[in-house]
Amino acid sequence: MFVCWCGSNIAATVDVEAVTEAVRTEPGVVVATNSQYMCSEGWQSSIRNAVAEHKLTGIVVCACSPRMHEPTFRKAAAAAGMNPYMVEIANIREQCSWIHKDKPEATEKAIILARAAVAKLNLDKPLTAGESPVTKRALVIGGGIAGIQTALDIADAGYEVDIVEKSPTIGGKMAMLDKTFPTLDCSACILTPKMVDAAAAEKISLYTYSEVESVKGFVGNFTVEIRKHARSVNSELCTGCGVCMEKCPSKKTKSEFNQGLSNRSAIYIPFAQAIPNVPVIDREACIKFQTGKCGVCEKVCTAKAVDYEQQDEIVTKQYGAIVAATGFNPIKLDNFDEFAYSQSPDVITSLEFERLCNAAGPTKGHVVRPSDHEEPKTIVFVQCVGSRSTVDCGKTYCSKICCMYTAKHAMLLREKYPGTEVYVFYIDVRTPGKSFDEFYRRAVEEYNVHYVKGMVGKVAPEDGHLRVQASDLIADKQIIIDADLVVLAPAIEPDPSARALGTMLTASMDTNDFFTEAHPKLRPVESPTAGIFLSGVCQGPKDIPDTVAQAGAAASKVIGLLSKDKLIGNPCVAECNEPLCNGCSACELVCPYGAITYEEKPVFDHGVRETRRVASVNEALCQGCGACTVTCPSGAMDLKGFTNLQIMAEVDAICR
Amino acid sequence: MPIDEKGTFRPKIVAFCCNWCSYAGADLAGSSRLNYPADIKIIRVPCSCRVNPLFMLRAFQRGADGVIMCGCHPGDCHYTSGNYFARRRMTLLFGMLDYLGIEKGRTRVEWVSAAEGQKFAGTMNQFAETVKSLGECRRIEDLRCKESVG
Amino acid sequence: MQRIRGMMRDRAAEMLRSGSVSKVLGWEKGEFAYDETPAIFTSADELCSDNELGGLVYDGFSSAMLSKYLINATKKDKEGKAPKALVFLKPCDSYSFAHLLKERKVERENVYAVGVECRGMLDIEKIRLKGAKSIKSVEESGDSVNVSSFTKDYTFPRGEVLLEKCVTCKGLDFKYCDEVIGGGNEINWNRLDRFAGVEMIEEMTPEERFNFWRGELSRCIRCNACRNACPVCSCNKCVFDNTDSGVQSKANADSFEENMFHIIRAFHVAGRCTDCGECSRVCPRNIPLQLLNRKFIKDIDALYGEYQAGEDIEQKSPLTDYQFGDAEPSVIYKRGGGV
Amino acid sequence: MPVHVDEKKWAADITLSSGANVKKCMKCGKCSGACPNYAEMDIHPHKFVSMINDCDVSALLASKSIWKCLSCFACVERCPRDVKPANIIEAVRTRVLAPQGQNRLTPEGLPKFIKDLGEDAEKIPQQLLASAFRKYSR
Amino acid sequence: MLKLSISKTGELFAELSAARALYLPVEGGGQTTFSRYTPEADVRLDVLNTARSVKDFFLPQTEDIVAFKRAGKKISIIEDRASDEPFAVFGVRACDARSLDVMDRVFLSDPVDTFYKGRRENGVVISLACSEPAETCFCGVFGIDSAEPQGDVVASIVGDTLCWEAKTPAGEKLTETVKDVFSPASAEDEAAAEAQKKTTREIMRQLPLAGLKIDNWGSDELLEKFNSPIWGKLYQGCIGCGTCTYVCPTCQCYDIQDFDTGHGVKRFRCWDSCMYSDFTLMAHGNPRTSQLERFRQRFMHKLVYFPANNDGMFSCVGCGRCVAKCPISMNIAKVIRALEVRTNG
Repeated sequence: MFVCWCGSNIAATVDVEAVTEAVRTEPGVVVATNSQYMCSEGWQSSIRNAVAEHKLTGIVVCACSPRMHEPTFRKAAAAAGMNPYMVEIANIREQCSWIHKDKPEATEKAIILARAAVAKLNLDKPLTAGESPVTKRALVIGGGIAGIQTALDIADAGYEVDIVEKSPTIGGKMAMLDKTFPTLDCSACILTPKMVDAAAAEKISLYTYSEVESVKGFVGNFTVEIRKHARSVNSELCTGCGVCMEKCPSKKTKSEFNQGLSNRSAIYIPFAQAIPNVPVIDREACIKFQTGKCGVCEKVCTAKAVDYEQQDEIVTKQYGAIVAATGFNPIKLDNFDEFAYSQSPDVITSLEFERLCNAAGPTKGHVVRPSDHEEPKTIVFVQCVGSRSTVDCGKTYCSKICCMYTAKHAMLLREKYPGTEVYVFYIDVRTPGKSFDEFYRRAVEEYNVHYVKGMVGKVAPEDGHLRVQASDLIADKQIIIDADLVVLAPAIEPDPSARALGTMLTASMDTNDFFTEAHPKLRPVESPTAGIFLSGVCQGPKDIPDTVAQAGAAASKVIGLLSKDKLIGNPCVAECNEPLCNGCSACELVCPYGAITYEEKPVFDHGVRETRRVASVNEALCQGCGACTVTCPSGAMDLKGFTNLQIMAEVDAICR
Repeated sequence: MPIDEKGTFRPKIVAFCCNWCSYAGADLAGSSRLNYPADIKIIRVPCSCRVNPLFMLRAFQRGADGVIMCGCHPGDCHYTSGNYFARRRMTLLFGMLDYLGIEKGRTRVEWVSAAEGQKFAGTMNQFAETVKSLGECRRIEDLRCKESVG
Repeated sequence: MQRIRGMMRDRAAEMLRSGSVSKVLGWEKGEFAYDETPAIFTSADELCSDNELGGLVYDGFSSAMLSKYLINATKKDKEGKAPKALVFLKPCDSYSFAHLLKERKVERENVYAVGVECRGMLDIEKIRLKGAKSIKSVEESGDSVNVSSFTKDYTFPRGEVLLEKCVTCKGLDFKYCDEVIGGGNEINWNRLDRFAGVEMIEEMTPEERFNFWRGELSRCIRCNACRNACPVCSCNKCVFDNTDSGVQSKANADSFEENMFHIIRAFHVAGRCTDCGECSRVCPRNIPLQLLNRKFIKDIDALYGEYQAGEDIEQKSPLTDYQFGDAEPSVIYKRGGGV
Repeated sequence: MPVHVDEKKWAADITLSSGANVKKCMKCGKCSGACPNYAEMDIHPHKFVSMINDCDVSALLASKSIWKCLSCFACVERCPRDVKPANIIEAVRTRVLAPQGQNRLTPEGLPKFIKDLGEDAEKIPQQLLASAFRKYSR
Repeated sequence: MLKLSISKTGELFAELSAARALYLPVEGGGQTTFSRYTPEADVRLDVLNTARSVKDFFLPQTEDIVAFKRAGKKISIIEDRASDEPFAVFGVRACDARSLDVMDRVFLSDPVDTFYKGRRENGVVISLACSEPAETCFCGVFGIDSAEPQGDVVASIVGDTLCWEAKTPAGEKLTETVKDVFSPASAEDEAAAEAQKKTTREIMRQLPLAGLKIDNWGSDELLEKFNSPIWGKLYQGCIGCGTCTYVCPTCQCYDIQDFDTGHGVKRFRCWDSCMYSDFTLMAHGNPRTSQLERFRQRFMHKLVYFPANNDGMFSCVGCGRCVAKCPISMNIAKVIRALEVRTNG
């Protein structure tokens, strides 16, 4: 029994001496002592000495939360030659000293918590962790820059990696961008080579136009079903010549890639550099699929690649690790009437603006008003549309990238069209990042962009112009600008597919559907669910440099995992007491991991030998939730480390 | 009846908390220094689905005046589905206890995430208050466990 | 009933003689008019005998359910071969049979299940409570039951001396039977809503409920008849018998244990209970145990959709299933009355 | 900034009666950007929020703006932080009206009340009277 | 013999219960069982068998024996015996009254069970003669005269009269305390009582179970009975519950268990049933692994082993409770008949 002061964290409200004395006489306790910092190296060595001196078989530590230092004390126990699972921790800091002010009261509670820990320890049995093999292949879900970079890095380390991308091409949002801040280099120029690398890499397999259907298993041993949507074009045969797209008579579908600023054919590739360069048929738009008549593409395809009969295909594969890189979308602006987004075509989002700027975009890079294709003279940028908002249609968080890309847009405009007036309405300009503030200052100082501290209250289409009413907080006045083009910087949100994926992966998510990291500071690229890693915006808003950095970090974590031959499992797994088992299958039905199977087995039950149908737990699959233990009516199923008797002993000790 | 020197009733309350959400939520309440009564003692379980109705009854047998179970929010279970099973089990158990005339206020289930230290402390304060107002548990107790002798 | 018995004897004897089954689970005549015992017949002669004791019978006192006997009756022998048994099942028994199939306590191929027509079973206790003493014979005729004793003869309306479980019969469908003898799935007696009793208790104040159940459960002598008769309570070793379970107890040493045993028993069969009513029938202290199980059934039906154990063995039972939008336990707090 | 004790209490009262949470304001100015009667005001909607936060209440009580606000609630509607500037303006307004009507604005007292306002009386928006009336006869 | 009008039994009960706890058949929950007398109690002197037998008062279902208390690492032993409060049981039928002889054989022979002895010494048994035996009764088979039970006091109801006769010193002592409510019985009363006894005995002879033959049971029959194949048939319906055991007035097996109260340990004894799979369970397993063996044990014990060790006294008194209560209507009468009929013919 070791009681920690945690400096004054515990000792200030809990009489550590009293706790030590009170538990000294508990059954099984042979040593009781206390110290300033149990977690320090010095004290850990005295734990070792105590174990050796008194031949201890178990240790109770009264200290901070087991979530903090349980591994530390287990290691110390193991180092002392004890079974590491013969350690119990009474949480007398987070759950006692920190929440209670009255010292006698807190002391009394600490004693009870310590007794409960002793009661549990008395029933502890040495446990040995099982081992499970690692499938040396990773799955990356999402083929944007995050996914591509992660896959490239994993493949570079020599492991096989698959990318599943739900759209027909990899590339993601970055492929849509024109220039990138703060260096203003061309997005496509830096992304396309990576896309090509990914396609060419021997170790990388691309599943585009595909989605994850189901995920089973656990770290090191995931089984994933991937649904390959029918492209209606045979990828093996297609040469990517593009004739089918030219000839397709259905050309009225809004181009997703161009943010609806142009149309595309029913058989299409999203953009010229798409990878793979194999078209897909949008069956909703295709005349052949809708009416049965047409078939032009089939006729013009010399490679005979068009296949109207193609069906979705389910591919089942094994992975050791899974990386979520599902990215983001700008939020829908339907609920922001004040900016007239749905009323005027000249109110656009910044992603639409990217397409307008882009030389490969619908206007070949000419920034023109979508309504009349005139060059705008006065352009207003509105920041924080839906970001940092606590009302229903917005997001509470800062979307992080808007300040910088708006500065970029303003700068590009002023550079290309020196005659324009560019206003940026901001609440705050946030530029933490290397060369970011300098970049923003250039927009103000060198490019004469009008930065106005204030918010646009109203945009009203008026005689072919946009009347922008806003406040200028510094001047303390309301200003009205007659603008030609208004560019909104919408908040970004996780891709809607993330929620379902999170459930499949059993990876936890926050209220905004961003994946939660295992630790916000110390484990930022891992999900709390073992074997699931996070890359890119699916974890939280971030720009390209951050995304690439995180992608690399996620890759290194994956590589670390895949480089192991075996994983040491959690020894706190379910266990079936065979003579008690009824073979009723209830546990099998509630096990989320499919860890329980039934087998006919000879059972020796108090003098009777019979062949019975009994449950058997796959220790590698079992994650130790305990659902089976409660479902089991006979109590045959128990959970090591949290046995029925142990929990009841704790209850008893607490209620004594 | 356990009464402190100020003459107020001090209930015994057992809280089962799942390791991943609620126990972490309790830790957060601790690190945020959010106060709740010392009458509440937490038992850590891997998942709310590990909480057997037997344990709840056991607590009452041993003299608990209230038992609360906390788990991850539905949809957030670390083990995907544990809290769904726990939810059904507890709903039915509470219905049965109520049917037997045991006061409803003595049992409770609350979903507390790792981020909800505030909610954890709030829930505990509220629950302790309810249990306190109900007084000592008489309807489901084992007299043998209450005796000072034996 | 005589006719039905004849058909049952013929069919069973035929099956035994042909070797299609090696045993027949039925009811055997007893000492009195009403004390039939479940019996296993292995020869046609035995089955058809009309000795003082012995021979297959079927009448208003064939109330004991035979389904659970199948567990032992179809156990594999030392060579690993399972005997095949013919079992007679009343409609409610067939649900329990189905549940045993579902939980793999009995394998379907080892059983030849014969459904037998049921018109509700008689309750000798009720007949006694109506004043009949020293009972010599009990004859059913139409809607009345004629009882003769050493001193006096009585006639009672059939509906008034039916077993409680039959008064609240859940229906006369047969589940998973190979054939049915007799038939008629119309209930021709005055049936009461099976949840009426539960509702009556729910409407009480918590105080009243508490007193009601204390009164009932304090009579329990822990003879385990309810548990051992229950087709669902088929654990090899019950937690209450298992010294290592932490909750073992042999007698109710405290009122807590009276509650505990029945709450946990009801909970262990929640979502599995076929509502056969054997627990109430066999209780030597007349505790209405079925009201506990039915409470769970009622709550399950209301909260998770109607579920009848034994109806469909492929269906997941409510406690091994869930929905994202399931009711929160707080629905209980919101229900009327009490804190 | 030294704050008069009474003003502190006033600010608290106004915050309470408005149901607004001025702490949530992130000073974006969208309220003032959205205000259709901005030009007529001496103190603008966003300043109401910040001045209540600073307990600078007497300036607000003396402000013309309380009689200029149209109670159109555009600022409330547009505010991304759900701060409710118009509710604050209304609360300040009733703070002015309350002592004048002592405890209750009654139909009988209305003529005198308007007369007492003198010059300002004409400038009172009809809507304001109606809403003040509603509040006070509750 | 003393007598009392039936209408005045209330006075008698009030008088009896003044100085001691008085238990008598009371209806509650649709059943009649021995309960403590209160003026409101629904006393049923007409009901033959109480749901639970008289053994409750001498061998309660659970009984604390000793307690251990832990303080730190010290354990102290506390002998906390329930005080032996004086009591009387009224309305004990002949079968139950005889069952005490069986129990005495077990608990009062060496080594004497002091708990049982204490209760025996403090309890007065007032038996009540039967006049309307049920079809399940077969006490006569064991030589019990239901019309003339044993007991410290023997009472009978003849018409509207309650007759009362002390048979033992304890009975006389008790009678002394309540003699004021009685008047002496007349010769006619005595005659009427005798007549009723005759009638009762006549009914007994006609009952369906009266013809059970017990003579070929007992110690000599041990192996023949034990090895009979009939058991294999009889046990099959048995569900292994303890109903027969617990309603039986002579079943006296108990288990000793420890209950950890959190403050210490309470050691108590409680009834056990040889029908249970965990009866006499030992570390190596159970000596009787099948229900057949357990089923046979119960009847062999009552009809063979007990008489073998107790001068031919059977440990069944023919009360018929098991006959009425067995969930599957298997019972000792059927066993006696089956083994008799089938072994002989």
